[in-house]
This record gives sequence, C-alpha cells and structure tokens, in this order.
Amino acid sequence: MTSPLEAASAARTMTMASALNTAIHDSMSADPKVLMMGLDVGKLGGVFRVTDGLQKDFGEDRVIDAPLGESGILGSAVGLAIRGYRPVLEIQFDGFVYPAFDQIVCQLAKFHNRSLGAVKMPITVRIPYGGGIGAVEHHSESPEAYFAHTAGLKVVTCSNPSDAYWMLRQSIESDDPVIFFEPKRRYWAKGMVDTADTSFAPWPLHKARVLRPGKDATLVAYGPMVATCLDAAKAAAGDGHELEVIDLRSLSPIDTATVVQSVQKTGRLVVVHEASVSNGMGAEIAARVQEKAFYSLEAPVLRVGGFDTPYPASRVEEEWLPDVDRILDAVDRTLAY
Amino acid sequence: MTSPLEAASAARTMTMASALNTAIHDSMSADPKVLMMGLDVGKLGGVFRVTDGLQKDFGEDRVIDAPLGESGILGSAVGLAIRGYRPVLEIQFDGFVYPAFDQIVCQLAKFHNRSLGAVKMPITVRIPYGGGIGAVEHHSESPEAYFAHTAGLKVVTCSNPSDAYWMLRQSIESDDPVIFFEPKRRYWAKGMVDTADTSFAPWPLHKARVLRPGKDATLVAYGPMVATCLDAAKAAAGDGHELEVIDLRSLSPIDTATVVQSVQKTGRLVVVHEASVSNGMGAEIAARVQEKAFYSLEAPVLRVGGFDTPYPASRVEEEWLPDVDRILDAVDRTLAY
Amino acid sequence: MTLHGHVPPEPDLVQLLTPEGVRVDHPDFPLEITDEEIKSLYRDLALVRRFDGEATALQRQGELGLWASCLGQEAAQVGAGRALRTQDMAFPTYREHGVAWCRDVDPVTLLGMFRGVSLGGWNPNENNFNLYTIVLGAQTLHAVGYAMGVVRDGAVGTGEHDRDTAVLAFFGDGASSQGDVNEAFIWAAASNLPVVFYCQNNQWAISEAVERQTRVPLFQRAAGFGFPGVRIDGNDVLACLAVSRMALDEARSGQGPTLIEAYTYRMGAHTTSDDPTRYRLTDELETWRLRDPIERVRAYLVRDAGVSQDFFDAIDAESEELAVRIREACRQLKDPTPLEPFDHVFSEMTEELAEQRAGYAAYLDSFEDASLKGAS
Amino acid sequence: MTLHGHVPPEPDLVQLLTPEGVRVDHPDFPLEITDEEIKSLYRDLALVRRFDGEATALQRQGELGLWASCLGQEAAQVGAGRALRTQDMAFPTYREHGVAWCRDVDPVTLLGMFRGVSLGGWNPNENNFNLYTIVLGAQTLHAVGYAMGVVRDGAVGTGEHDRDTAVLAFFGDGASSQGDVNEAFIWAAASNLPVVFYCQNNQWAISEAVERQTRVPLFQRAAGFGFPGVRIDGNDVLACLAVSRMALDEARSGQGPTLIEAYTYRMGAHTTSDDPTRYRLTDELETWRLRDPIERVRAYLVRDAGVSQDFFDAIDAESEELAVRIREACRQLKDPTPLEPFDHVFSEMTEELAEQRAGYAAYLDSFEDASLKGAS
Ligand SMILES: Cc1ncc(C[n+]2csc(CCOP(=O)(O)OP(=O)(O)O)c2C)c(N)n1
Ligand SMILES: Cc1ncc(C[n+]2csc(CCOP(=O)(O)OP(=O)(O)O)c2C)c(N)n1
Ligand SMILES: [Mg+2]
Ligand SMILES: [Mg+2]
Repeated sequence: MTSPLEAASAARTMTMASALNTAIHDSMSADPKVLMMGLDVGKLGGVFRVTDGLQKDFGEDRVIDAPLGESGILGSAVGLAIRGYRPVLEIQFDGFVYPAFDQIVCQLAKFHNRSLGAVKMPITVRIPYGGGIGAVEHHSESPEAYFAHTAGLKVVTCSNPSDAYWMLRQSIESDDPVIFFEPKRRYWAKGMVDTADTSFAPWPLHKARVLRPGKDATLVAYGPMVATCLDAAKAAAGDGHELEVIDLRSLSPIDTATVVQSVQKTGRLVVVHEASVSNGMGAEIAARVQEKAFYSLEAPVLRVGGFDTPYPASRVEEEWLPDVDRILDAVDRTLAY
Repeated sequence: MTSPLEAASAARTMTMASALNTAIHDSMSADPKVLMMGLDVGKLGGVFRVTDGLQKDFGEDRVIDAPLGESGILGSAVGLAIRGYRPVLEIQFDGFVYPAFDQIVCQLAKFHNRSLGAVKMPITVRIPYGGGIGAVEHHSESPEAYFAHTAGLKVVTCSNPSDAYWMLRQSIESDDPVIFFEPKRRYWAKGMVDTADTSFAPWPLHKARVLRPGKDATLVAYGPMVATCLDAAKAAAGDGHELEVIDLRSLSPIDTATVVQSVQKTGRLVVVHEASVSNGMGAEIAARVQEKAFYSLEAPVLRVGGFDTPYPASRVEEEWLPDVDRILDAVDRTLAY
Repeated sequence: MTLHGHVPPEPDLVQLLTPEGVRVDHPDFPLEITDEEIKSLYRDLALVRRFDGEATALQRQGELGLWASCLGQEAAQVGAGRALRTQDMAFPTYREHGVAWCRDVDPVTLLGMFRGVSLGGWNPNENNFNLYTIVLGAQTLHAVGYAMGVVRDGAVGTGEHDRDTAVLAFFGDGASSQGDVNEAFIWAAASNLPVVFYCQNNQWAISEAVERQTRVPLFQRAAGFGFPGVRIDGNDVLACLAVSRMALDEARSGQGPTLIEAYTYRMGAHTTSDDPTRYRLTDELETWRLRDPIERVRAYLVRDAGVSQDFFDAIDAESEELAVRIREACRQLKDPTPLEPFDHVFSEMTEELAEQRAGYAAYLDSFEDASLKGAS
Repeated sequence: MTLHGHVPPEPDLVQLLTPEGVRVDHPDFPLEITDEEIKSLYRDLALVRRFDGEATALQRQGELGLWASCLGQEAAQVGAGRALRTQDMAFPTYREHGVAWCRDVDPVTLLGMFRGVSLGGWNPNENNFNLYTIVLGAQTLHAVGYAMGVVRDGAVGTGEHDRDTAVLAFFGDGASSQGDVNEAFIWAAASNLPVVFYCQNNQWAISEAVERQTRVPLFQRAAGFGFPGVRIDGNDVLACLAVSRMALDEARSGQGPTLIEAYTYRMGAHTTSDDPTRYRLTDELETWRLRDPIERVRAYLVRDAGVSQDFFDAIDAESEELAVRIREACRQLKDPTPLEPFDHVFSEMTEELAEQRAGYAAYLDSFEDASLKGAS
C-alpha cells in the first residue's frame, strides 16, 4: 500500500476497502496516538483486508491482533483512551458486536459524561455491516439502530470510497466515540478519492448529502442501500419520475434539515435500509419528517427495509433485502397518494 | 406470601410487586418446568422482593441464585429451554442487561428460527426498568427499544398490578421469548387483582388497552408513564380537553390497530416514554400512525421522552423525565395545530 | 521469594497411539479396545475426511457459500463423538463435522447450512446434537444450562447406564478467550454440573496463533476454576476416546466438569474464505502432516492388527459412494421460498408479522401477474 | 487414576499482623516498616472508617440516595492504596473509599455521586484514580487497556522509580464471575501487562455467598491463566501493603500481572438499601468482628510500639473534624440544573442536541414567565 502522502499530487480511483485502509494509514501517520486493534488485523490484514499492510508499516504495538473477545476489545480501548490513546477498532462482522454491547453502551457512550468532560473517548469502532454477500448467519446484519438509540455515541456510515476515506479520517479525529459502519458488500466498489484535498473535510461528518436531485419524491438511504436507491432513481427516471436521492451518512446525529428541505420540495419520502423495519432508522426519520414537514407531506413517509424476521439464510437473502423493485413499489405507492 | 390458590374466592388489592410474585408462584405451581433464576432471587427474594418466599416454597433447584454473570444467566436459560424447561429470569436492573445482550440477540431471539421451529424458547426475561427512584447510574434506564428492534423477541410491559399478574402469567405460558419490563417505580402502587379469574387471560397479551376515552387527542404510553398520562388527562380535563389514554402494553408486536382507531377519532397523538426520544418506541409508533392514519392526523405525532443524553444524576432526574407538565405542553402544541 | 518467575513444568500430553502407529499405554488412562473397534474408528475417520474434502470441493464449485473444514481434527472429533452415549448431548461449534457424523446427523443437512438454504435446520433433540453455533463460545453456556436441566431431571449419578447423562461442549483455542466460555467454567464448577468442556486447540484462530490467547497450556485453566483439566494428543483417536470416556463417565456419575484440551492442528484454511499463506509457514504444516490422525491408525492396523488391503479398499469405495451421494443431494437442496423467512420467527406467527408477510406476498404476486420481477 | 478427586491443599493466607495485633513474619513477604509508618496507616484506617460511617449516617438522614459502605474492608483498601506510587493508576469498583482516600480524592466528591449530584464527576487522571464503575467487572478491562497504554508509553521496566507505572484493578468476589474479569485476566497474561488484579473477597455479593461463585479459593484462578495469585489476610493492613507492593513492583519492572485475593468481610449491608438479616447469620459477623482490621493495629501500637493515648485522641479529634466537614459540605453540594444533563454528552454539543436543549430551555422559561411550574 503506497501511502497517500507519497502520492499526494492527484486523486486516484480506489476501492472502498482501499480507501478505508488509506484512511487508517494516514491517521496513524498523522498522530502517533492512533492505534488499530481487532481480530486478525495484523498479518492477515483483517478478513476484508481493510488493515492490509498496516502492521508492517506501524508495528505490532500499534496494529494489534487482539485476544478473541469483543468485550475485551472495547473495554481495553476505553482504558487506552483514558491513558490518552485514540484506538480504532475493527469488529470482524456486524453480528459479533454484541459481546461488546455492554462496554459500548455503559462505558464508551457514557464515560465522557460521567467524568463531566474530563476524559475524552476518541474511539472509532469500525463495523462491516449489511447483507447480500451470501454469508452464513451473523455475517449480514444491520445493527445500526441499537447504536443510534444510544445517547453519547455518534453513528455514521459511508456509501462510496471518497466518503469512506474522509469520514473515517474525520471519525478518528473526533474526540467522541464514533460507530463507523462499513457496507461490506460495497468494499470492492471503486470510486475517486482525493486524499490530498487540503481542506481535509470536504463535507462535514454529520451532514447528509443530496446525491441526485429530483422533484417527485425523495429517497433517503445510507451505506449499502445508497447505490440501490441511485439505481432505483435511474429506473424511475425512465418512467418519468424524478427522484431525489439523499445519502444520510450520519445516523446519529441526523441531519434532519437536509431531509426536511427535500421533502418540502417533493412532498413524498421513502426511507430505505436493510435493517428490520420495526424500530429501525426509518422510524426515526419518519417521525422527524412528519413532525417538521407536516404540511409538506402529500403522502405518508414509507419505509422499505428488512422484514421483522431474523436475517434469513443466504439463498433467500436477495428476496429479503430491499432492492430496486421494492423501492420502486414504494415509490409507486407514495406517488399514488 | 399466601398462594392465590388458597384465596381463590375473591379479588384482592395488592402491590404490583406482590402481583408479580404471585404470578411467578402460580406459574411455578402450575408447571414443574418453570424455574426462576437470577441474582439474589433466593433468600433475599430479589432486590425488589419480587421473588420473596419462592425459594422457600419451591426449593433451591427451582429458584436459583445464579453466579454473577448476566450472559451466564441468559445462556444457561437457552440451554435449559433446549432441555425442555421454561426459565423465568430476573435481570437485577435495566442497566445490567447488556452483558447478556449477545445471548439475547443472537441466541434467545434466533434459536427457534435457526432450528426451523424444532426447539421452543419459552423464556421470560423480567427487567425492572425506568427511573424516578433516586438511584445511582445504570439503575434507571429504559432499554426497551433495543429489544423491540430485535426480530424474534416479544416485548411487553405492565402498568398496573392486574396486568402485572396476568401479563406475567401469559408471558411465562408463551412458547416464545418474552422480555418483560417491570416499571420499578410503580412496584408499590396498589390495585385490584383477581387471580381466580377462570378465563385466565382477561386481555390478550399483545393487545393495547384504552384506559380513558377522550376525543380531543390521544396519549399513548406504557409502563411507568401510563399513570403519568392518566394524571395529565385528568389535568387536561380541568382545562376542557378530553384526552384518550392508551396503555400500549405490548411493545413488540405493537397493537397498531388500537392506536390508529383512536387517532382516527381524535386526529392527534402524543407518545410518551422515559427512554431517549431518538430511535425510541415513539419513533416506531409515529411512523406507523402517520402511515396508517395519514388523512386522520390533524397535527404531527409528537413525542415526549427522555432527552438524547445519558440518564442523568438522580438529583436532576425529575427534570429530565417526562412529567405531567411536559405532556400537557405537547398536548397544547398538538391542539394548537 | 518473588511472585513471578515460577515456571510450571510442561504438561504431559496423553497419547495412546504414536504418530508412527505404535500403541502405547498411559498409566492414568487405560483403554480396553479391540482391533475391530479400532477398524470402526478408522472407518469413521476416513469417511469424515472424505465428506469434509467433498464439502470443500463443493464450495469451490460454487455449491456452498462457505465451508469450515475439519481436516486434521478428525481424531479429536471422532474420539470424542464415539465416547458419547445416546442420551448424552453435544454442543458443537461450526467445525464439528466429525462429531455430527458420530451422532448420525446427515452430512447433507450440514451442507444445507453452508449452502445457505437454512441457518442450521436440524432438531438438536433428535440426535442429541445441538445446532452449530457460530458466535464463539455462546454454546458453552447452553451446555451449562442443558446440564442444569439434566441434574433437575435426576439424570445424573443414578448408576443407570442409559439414564445418566453427560453434556459435551466444544470450543476452540480462540474461543477460550471469550467471556462466555469462562462464565461456563464458573457455572459448571459452582454447581458441579455434568459437562465435559472439549477444547480443540488447533493452534489457530483464523490468523491468530494460540499464543495470542494464552501463555500457558489451555487445559491448566480448569484447575483455576476448581475442576480437572487434561491435555491429550488430539490427533490420537484412542487418547481422545479414552479420556473423553473417562470424563463423560465421571460427569454422568456426578463428579462434575472436566476440561479436555485436544492438542491438534487445523490443516486447512480457517474456512474456504481464508488464505493461511498470509500468516503461517508451511513448515508448521509439514510437521503436523507427520502427525496425521488417520495415517497412524492405518499404520497400526496394517502392522499390528494384520488388517488386509481389502478392508481399506472397501472403505475407499464407501467413501466414494458417500461423496457421490452428498454431492448430488447437495445440488438438489431446495432454496427457501421468499416467504419462508417469516415461518419460524415465533411459535405462532403474530398478526403484525402475518400482515407484513401478506403485504410481501401480494407484492410478489403482482410480479407474477406482470409475469416477471425486475422488469420495472 | 481418575480425573476428579484430587483435593488441592488449603491455601496459605499471608498474614503479617495477627488479629491480636502480633507482628509475625512471612518467609515470602518480608515487610520493612517503621512504627511511624504503622501509625500513619492507623490514621488512614481510622479516618476512612469515620468518613464511611458518616456517609452511612448521611444516607439515613436523607442526604444521600445510597451508600456502599466499606466497613470491615479498610485494611484491604488502605494497604493496597498505600502501596501505589503517584504515577500508578487505580481502577476502583464503587466501594473503594479507602483507596480514594489514599489517592487524595476528596470524600465529598464521592458523596456527590451517592447523593446524585453527579455520576462520578472527578477527573481520573488528576489523582490517578479512575471513576467508580458500577457495572461489575467492566473496569478490569479498562485497567488492561490503560496498562497497554503504559507499555506503549515505555513506562515499564525502565528502572526509573517515578516513571515505571503499574495499574491496580479492583473487583469483588461476585464480580469474579463476570466474563469481563476473566477476559481481563486473559489479556493481561497474553500481553504480560503491568496490572495487579485486586479481589476483595468480602464473602458476599449482595445476598450470595462466595461459594455460589466458586468452589476453590479465588486467587487460584490466576495460575490457570498463567500468572501468580496469592491470598492475603485482607484485614491485615501490613499483609495487604507488603503483597501489593511486591506485586506492583513486579508489574512496574515488566514481570506482568498478579492476582491478589484479599480475604475479608463485608461487615455492613451491601448498600444502605440492603437488609442482610434476610440472608446471613450474625454468628458470622461476630467471628469477623474479632478480626477487625483497625483494632489489631491499635493493639500492636499500644502494646508493642508504646504509642500513648494522646495519639489516639488526636486521631479521634481529626476524625470528628473530618466528619463535620464532609457533613456540611455534603449538604451544600449543588444540584445540577435542568440543562446540565446536555453538557457533557459530547466533547462539543451536536446541533441536534443543542436544538433539543434549546427547546427544553424555552419550555422551562415558559414556566418562569408563568411564574411557576406545575400550575397547568
Ligand atoms: C463472537 C465472535 N467473534 C468473532 C467471530 C469470527 N470468527 C469466527 S471463527 C473465529 C476464530 C475461532 O477460532 P477458534 O475458537 O480457535 O476455533 P477454530 O476456528 O480454530 O476451530 C473467529 C474470530 C465469531 N464467530 N464470533
Ligand atoms: C453487571 C452487573 N450486574 C449486576 C449488578 C448489581 N450488583 C451491584 S453490586 C452486586 C454484588 C457485587 O458483589 P461483589 O463483586 O462481591 O462486590 P461487593 O459488593 O461485595 O463489594 C451486584 C449484583 C451490577 N452492578 N452489575
Ligand atoms: Mg482454533
Ligand atoms: Mg463481595
């Protein structure tokens, strides 16, 4: 992996995995307090190779293969933060974050508050998430709403390589704990990344982004479903419907204003995510939008998401996950109102 | 504790704690496979005395003081269920359920599904929850939304002694896992309980109940906030506003129909809970109601809940928690629309 | 004195059959076994290896999404599996195909899970073999709870051969670092439960060598919790059988838990998704190849039991039949229908879920009407 | 042989001062200490007991919401606390008031947490005394992480007295059953971290006797993870000091973790909310009263060190002053304002939260306008 500092002159095309790798690399170069810790993040470079080469570059003291316990990973990160470090953690798969849930909810999210601000918790928890990769159980889940409901955490997710790079760098720079969800099925999608952008933060970490303008209805998505929504918008354009597509990016805090502005224009909103619908992010967005754009809504906010079942066996996951058709079906329903 | 069987002839006034105790007692009498397990549930009778006397009556084999680990409590309960038992578990306080979160989300909620229905998980997880008791950290939380977002779990909560008795009995009788939230600040509130009712289930476990009819606006609450909402409705009546108060009772599944029917009548809805507002139950209810009663709503669904901060130090908790005034403020706002 | 600096002696590794196939005795773990029985173990080992190899091949052909091979661990698994009585219950991880074999779970059912047609899908109580558990260590607590049930059922220490029940909980060297596994030790010790903890130390947890988890032999951990631990040659099916039997017997008779550390080696990749060349040397592999669990049994049978080539030929033929059968059956496994995910969420479908299902069914129907999905 | 049935010998309990106040030597744990130092320890013990008793009284008077008394455990805490060097870091549970005392944390700050004016509220890095942690065992992993930081800072094994740093992690007999504590052992052992685990086995976890958690002495658990464990008389401040010192020294010098089990007794209720008469006999209490941690030091000082009554009178007076000071300061602790909960959620308040706060502020203002809340 070439350090982006060596190739500072130009933007490059890279995969999301490579963008994330570069982001960690650059953060570690920039600040000796940044550590990378997780299962198999050393020689193996992580099961998705996101930490590839980092141990070679920064040594075993800074790129740490953890003993096999997620609670240990989170708990020790809290201790490292008390000592002044900035750990970046990798949870191997979405479904394995739960043994660490106690340390996340009771310690990571609350420590700064408990200390009345005396101690910062600049910890980034990277979680590859979402389905669609044909995996066995626990490898395809979307647990983001648990964290978004937890006061004291920031929760973000990227949908493209450039955001992957910048949002991860911003997360690592943040003095607050950030749960950083990586849409694993998009790891190999490519895009331009300009790691040399001197303005550092081309887009604020907690701001949503309108990726495609439209006037007939708004689609809000994040992470893996952004590309699906863009596809849906393209298909809808063929049918003469102009859909505005918003990449939410930050799940906590939520950039409600950007969504509301869009709905004020389109009057219609469909929220899309892979997680089970009930008590998912779609609920929160619907609740906010109906409150803040009550008179603008010409149809109820609709939600397209995973069903209220456990994530199913992989041979049926494509049916279970939202796809272009299910999104367009919701669009049709909202337009028919 | 007199067994209700000995006093079958009549309804009695009891506290919620006593109603819960009687429910466990009666369930254990009715089915030898029912076990009670938790921390300090034996001689001490639980820190809230809800299991008082049970070990004396049913022995140490059926009323089990667990080694001190919540993951162990949940995990061993799953094993007991595979062997055909029906464990009732006590988590000592809301804030201590998280070490068991992995076993709950990945095992308890999914085991039946994973076995394609071959193995049932008739496990009841009792969790005293909510604030307002002047306690130290982790003793006043409202984590219900985490569980309601988890497919495979049923989540219920009682607001009065009669429901406490019957809903707990129904939960223990359920072949599915039930997370049973007990509003700890109402443990000592008294009410009539007729444990001899031969129809067994005076009200279906997953059905909401209209506790007070009204036509101007609907208040939806559950657990500890039901009494507060009833007080608010009483106060509003003084101002000439008739509020309909619904006790949701079941948080997953949700009896959407009852809420929607009410909103179709009143046109206005305020949802009240102690949990932080963002991604709380109020979001889900708002999302459903705006979808199913879109044309009935004369104002946006409003939410009154805990703020998006960690539960605060107890000397300020009364300010942080929803109370009659904050509810009435929301009512005023919805009526002003 | 200082607190530190006391180096405990290196542990014995119980061995009853050397890598060269020489039968040796161990003073503490006698094993009465006939050559017929050893032949039967050989058959198990060979068939498990063949089945496992076929599954790896099926994954390469795209028939499975993933496979976690047990190559090299057959003796550890068959030795333990054959020590079980019918009424005993086994709690596997995701790699105990050899134990599944001993419990008569159809290999094709296992393939179904790795193909992605189910998330498990067998009935744990049918063969007393729990569903595979992927979340590391979680099953050790299930084993504990099951054993609590066994005790409450009065199925320990009665002396009745077919009644007294033991529970066998599998986990790996990596999983030994999970809180759950240690809580399971605590519970089993505190209540003297009939659980045998069986750790296959295959030296690796994906890319992490066992030294990342512990600096002392894993079996020693048991003593700290108050029950016996023993390290066995996990590539020696006789040692695995003998020690498992003794531990299970003692569990059934009410003497409480044991930890067995089967010292073995993961000869293959962690799973078919893994690339072990990134983190381990082939030297190590060569060393362990010389300790192959099957070769030593074959050597013994040929040299000391006078077993003829016919026997091995017959097993080769049976292996081939097995491979053909599972290959074909695997290809014919039916995918779940789009509506099946709704089926077993609850013992009875809730109205809420039924409504969701109905909505989705109507949606799907709309495509049938329109004659194809994806046309929009 | 059988696997079970080997009963390990009962452990020694390191003791340097008998309950009768007789100074004894232990071959492995010598302690050089002057009578002046012992007098200073006596002062610590007496003041901690007074402070703790005053807190209990304040709770009874309604000034605190709760108090978790350390009555009976003063020696275990002061011995450990006084073994720390300035640069060492302590990770307490919620009961280590004696350690807080040794770290110069103002008792009134502790009271603030139990009064409910804060959730902790001191700066862990100011006195190298972490915030109280209520979730059992969680802090042991924080200690591990902190120690990882110490190692990375090059603050171990340099031989520099004021640089080499050890971490002292407290937990109880009950908490020893939590997964987190055992994971902490694993991490500390695997990376040879400078952590001393200090378990105050006060025989009870609320109503559960220690036998519910373990059937062997807790200190033995360490050996299973590969580091030394030692049981000390937790009511003997000299033993606690000597062994803690040695363990901390060895941690600082890079020899890795130790587990100390301070065998003691919770003389009071679990907290002021608890009623121990429901689950334990007063006999037990009487036995332990004879082992009181303070009386023995006094006996030694009077009998063997010729300390006069003046010394004790002075300490009584100092105790009384302390009690008066904290009583008054406690009553004057300011309640948080309604808007304070928004303050330290994040290092910088998010717009979203600022909006929520503004909305609430406006709501509160509306009452001020209307001149009272609750009038609606
Ligand atoms: C809680 C949890 N974290 C992470 C994983 C991902 N994972 C699957 S297998 C594995 C390694 C397990 O090693 P070990 O316990 O030695 O068993 P082995 O695979 O060697 O049989 C890991 C980290 C998981 N399944 N569960
Ligand atoms: C995870 C968790 N579960 C339950 C509790 C409730 N609780 C508080 S103290 C306590 C007993 C702890 O016993 P021990 O570890 O021996 O410490 P001691 O109180 O005796 O000092 C319990 C169960 C908790 N604080 N944290
Ligand atoms: Mg392994
Ligand atoms: Mg204790």
